[in-house]
Amino acid sequence: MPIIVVEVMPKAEILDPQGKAVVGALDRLGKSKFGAVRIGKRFELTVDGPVDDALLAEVRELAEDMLANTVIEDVVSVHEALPVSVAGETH
Amino acid sequence: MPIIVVEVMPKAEILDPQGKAVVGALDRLGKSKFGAVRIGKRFELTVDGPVDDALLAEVRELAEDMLANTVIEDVVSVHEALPVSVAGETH
Amino acid sequence: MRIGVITFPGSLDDRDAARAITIAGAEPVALWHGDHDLHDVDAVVLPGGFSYGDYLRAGAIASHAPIMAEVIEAAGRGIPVLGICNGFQMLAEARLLPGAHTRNAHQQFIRRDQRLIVENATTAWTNEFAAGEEIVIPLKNADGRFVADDETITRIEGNGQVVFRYAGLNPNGSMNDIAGISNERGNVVGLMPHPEHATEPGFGPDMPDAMRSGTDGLRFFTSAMASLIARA
Amino acid sequence: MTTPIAVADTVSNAAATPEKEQPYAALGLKEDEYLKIREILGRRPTSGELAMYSVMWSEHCSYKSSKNYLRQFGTKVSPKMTKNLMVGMGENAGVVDVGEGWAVTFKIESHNHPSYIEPFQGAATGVGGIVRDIISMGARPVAVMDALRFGAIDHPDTARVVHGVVSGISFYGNCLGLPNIGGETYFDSVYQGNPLVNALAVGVLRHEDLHLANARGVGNVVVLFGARTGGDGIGGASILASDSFSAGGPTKRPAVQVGDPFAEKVLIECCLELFAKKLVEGIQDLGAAGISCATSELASNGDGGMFIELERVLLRDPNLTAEEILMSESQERMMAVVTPEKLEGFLAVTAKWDVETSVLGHVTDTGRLIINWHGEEIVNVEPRTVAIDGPVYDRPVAYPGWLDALRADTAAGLARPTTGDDLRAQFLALLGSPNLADKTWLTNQYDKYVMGNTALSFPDDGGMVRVDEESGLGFAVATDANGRYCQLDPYRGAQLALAEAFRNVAATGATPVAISDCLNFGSPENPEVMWQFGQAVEGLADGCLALEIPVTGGNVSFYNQTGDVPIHPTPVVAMLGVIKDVATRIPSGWQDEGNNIYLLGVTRHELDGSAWAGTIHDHLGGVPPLVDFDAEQRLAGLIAAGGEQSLVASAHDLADGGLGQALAEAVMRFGIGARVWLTEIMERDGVDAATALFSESTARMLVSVPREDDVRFQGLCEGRNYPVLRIGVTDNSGTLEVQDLFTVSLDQLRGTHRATLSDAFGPVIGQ
Ligand SMILES: Nc1ncnc2c1ncn2[C@@H]1O[C@H](COP(=O)(O)OP(=O)(O)O)[C@@H](O)[C@H]1O
Ligand SMILES: [Mg+2]
Repeated sequence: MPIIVVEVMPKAEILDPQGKAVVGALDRLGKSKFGAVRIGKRFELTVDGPVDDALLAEVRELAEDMLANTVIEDVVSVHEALPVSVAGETH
Repeated sequence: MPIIVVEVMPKAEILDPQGKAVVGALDRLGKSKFGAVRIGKRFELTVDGPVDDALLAEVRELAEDMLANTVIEDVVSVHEALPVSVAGETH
Repeated sequence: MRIGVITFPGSLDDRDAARAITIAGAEPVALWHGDHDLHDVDAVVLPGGFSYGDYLRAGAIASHAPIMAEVIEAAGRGIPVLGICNGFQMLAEARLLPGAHTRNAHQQFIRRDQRLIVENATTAWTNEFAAGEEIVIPLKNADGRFVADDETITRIEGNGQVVFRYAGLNPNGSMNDIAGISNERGNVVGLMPHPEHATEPGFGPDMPDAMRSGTDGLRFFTSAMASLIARA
Repeated sequence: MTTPIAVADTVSNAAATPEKEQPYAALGLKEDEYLKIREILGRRPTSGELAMYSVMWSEHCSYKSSKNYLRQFGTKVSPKMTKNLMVGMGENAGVVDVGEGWAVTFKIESHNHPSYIEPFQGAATGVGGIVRDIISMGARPVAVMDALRFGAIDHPDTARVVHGVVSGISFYGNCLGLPNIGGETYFDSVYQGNPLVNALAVGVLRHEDLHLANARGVGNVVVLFGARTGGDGIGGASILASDSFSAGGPTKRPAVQVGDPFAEKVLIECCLELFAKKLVEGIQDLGAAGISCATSELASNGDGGMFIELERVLLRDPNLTAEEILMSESQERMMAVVTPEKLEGFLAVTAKWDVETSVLGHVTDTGRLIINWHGEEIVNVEPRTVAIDGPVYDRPVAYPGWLDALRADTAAGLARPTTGDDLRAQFLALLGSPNLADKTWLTNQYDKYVMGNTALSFPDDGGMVRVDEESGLGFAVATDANGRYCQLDPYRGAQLALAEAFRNVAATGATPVAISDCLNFGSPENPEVMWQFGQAVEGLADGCLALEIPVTGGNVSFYNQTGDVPIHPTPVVAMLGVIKDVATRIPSGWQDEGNNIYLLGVTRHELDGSAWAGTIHDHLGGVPPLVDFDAEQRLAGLIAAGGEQSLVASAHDLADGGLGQALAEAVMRFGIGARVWLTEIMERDGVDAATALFSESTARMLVSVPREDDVRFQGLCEGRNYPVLRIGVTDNSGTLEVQDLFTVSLDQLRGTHRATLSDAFGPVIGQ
């Protein structure tokens, strides 16, 4: 069944304590090349029908409405998942 | 500065109560077309150098090692972020 | 007898663990996450709390702390190591114990006086209990749900590595009602409930006979002391 | 992108361009306030100065509408009230000497408005803010509490707010490692669009560890440490920024702040190590108005001058303008004054805890607070004019036109039940009503164990914490307020809150010694609200004088209203008590069967404004119960003595819901049943059964006494001349039997009590 992916990230100007903690941990591991880390959410919604523009628009609305807290988060992407074999690759 | 995105999802066989709660909420909204929802994490790592295969491999290792706990999670993707204008689109 | 308690940034129950060790009759030794030094302690406690806010995953960042290398080495030598709550999560993240922890099934932080069955009374931290004994230990966590793959579950059940099971109610959805486990050797034990909060009358869990009177947690520490004497 | 550096508004620029229009109104300043600023400075303010004055002269920071009233807390005092007060009102939190070289500091503060916009983060940062006040006194925070008011339990928006607020408090407090030891939770539609989230924190310190917020010692350095400064809570600054920040427009300003309890936990440990090593001269937390507040207050309370280089502030968002940095309310930051020779030691400690630190400037004797931005002077003010000598208003006051009619509409005409069945039904309706229902759904999410010193917490009447592990010395705290009573009579309502908090603390066996208060009201620009406020403050001040208990500090929250409709006046009183040895603490429920049950105090016809009138008849009107501080004091003394001599096995105060509710709670606490009779109450006090069960007369408590201590207990009551009646016996029946009227099983009591919140908000794990 097709999967729609919704990506939500904390707003840029909002403190992201999680990302901060990870940057600190990376620093301690000697990986200070990573200057900033932000941690958001990735939703996978399984749908039983075909994915078309109307459905994507509906999901985006849902995402703004319910999946994300738009006071502090942005919905950065709503798209159909690529077939697993591609998505799993590192490039 | 370039951003590397790491996507982590709970393993399929692990119960995802948060995802289940979202399905329940969707059902109550009359959106029962979504059969399953899983919630994972999306990391954005800002790097100051160029992104090449070696760096992506290093990040994948880091992801398996620390960003994800591979007992319960899979690293589903490690890739350079698309330019904002594209990533932000709904399709 | 000297039992170390490691403080990580975000450790909360470190002083409580030290107090419990004192009440049990041993000497608590404060250890610091950033050191590569266990100060020759005879046993180690990883206390509860929210190390690094548990922002990545509970215990994940702390499991990479410098002192964890020493803990892993010492555990290999067989010294008793106890991980309480966040400490249990760190031991799992550090792969000293199998499995992992996820968000509680009901998704809330929960604090309650929890009944437990002692399943294995032979480990370094449980030898003063009787197998099958029921005890009451306060529980408080948000990410306490123990999970592992089928093969791991079968293995730890078969080896007697399940040390505690929730009784009466599984408060977080842990697989097989598992509240605490040990490594194969039995010197490393981790559990979600907090034995250090059941060591002083008046400040422990409510018991049927009197308010706040539970002290079942004391025997965790006296067990470690007994096992150290037996080893010596 | 061009930086704002080049275009910052400097002092010399301000002097040269007196006519430049400034957006003072958009920053919340009135014209006369703006003109006052110009007069103080002898020129127009720079945009940085305007930023500082506008936030510091806001209602929230300047107390401009309330100051004239709050003075009473300082004038209506007796010598006894100040004797043990080490630090009184005006500092970050009051400090009370509790003996044995120990002191306790505590304060309650509101975070109402942010908690409506973003309940989780609003409530979380509310806890964070009050805890920093406690740290800044030199104390180790040891407990938190939360006094909450939500809209109607069945309103569609209430669950959102409740879930967010409770998980925010739970998240922040638990992660900080502070036990939550109590609070209150009420539901009323008057709070629908304006919930109240009042957070309280308590800290303990040795006398010699007391620290104050002042910048003394010329040449001492001023250090900012903790979280980086971001664009949090600076909505107004965008207006300033937009005229000084040309390229690219202002950055986006978040409406809410995100709390980082881990950062605060580390900050606590870091501060305590700094204190222990004596590396700090003065210290101030950064709360509302951020750096504007910290610099101006530290300077005003010290030698009067300070020099700051603002570009040294470590930023989370490099695009912030100077004005935004001055106004930012980013959480988890502190400012300290350090002698130069101790700076190295200071930095070593902050480095150990991974706490980012920057030296911003130093203390001067110029009498001016001077702030530079990349070498240019952007602020040059006398700090007092910002921090202390802000505007003060005598707002118009008007007796509410509706009040006489409301007070005339008493509960006397409401139908009262007479049969056992009707009494039983109403008793159960009250037990399951949202305000009297079990709050385990919330309190289950709070850690009460951490630190290992919690002697009492929910569901007992007050929270109690051990201070000294050797001697058992401890403190107790309870918070109370009844908005319904305050609506009927704000003077008496405030006194009722005081009396109830006093009684709740006394019920634990502790001796009440001091209060902090959080005064939640509607708009001060509404003369009726201002009248309510004046009445409440007067009532509180008079009550404190009568009890000889000082007000150590608190917080005023105005503008709590939905549209034009103000909330009920809600002055929350937090009472601190002291107990010599927490081992003698008294629980609120019956612990053993075969004990005698006594009712202390008299029951009057006092159903106006009661939970009974509200729940059964949806009625609010009349005159609230009498307050008798003398009786409250005698009752408290009696319980303290009874506790010390171990005569009372339990004590539970009577308040909302009256005797019926107290009986139910005493049974449910440990599952011990009871048989009670109302006949003697009815006879002695001349009341009917419904009044005996549901009246909310004050100065009453329900106690249980082991049989063998009966004679001594009665002697104690007689000796103190306190009205007492034996009204029942505890048993193992598993029921509450009110003789000749009704019987309810423990299961039904618990079922009714527990169902309400779980039906509304989700299951309670383990029930
Ligand atoms: N929001 C809350 N946080 C912590 N404890 C709470 C909260 N609400 C209620 N409680 C606790 O539940 C118990 C019952 O509350 P309440 O009926 O208001 O007490 P009382 O009538 O004695 O003032 C008390 O122990 C109180 O501290
Ligand atoms: Mg009470």
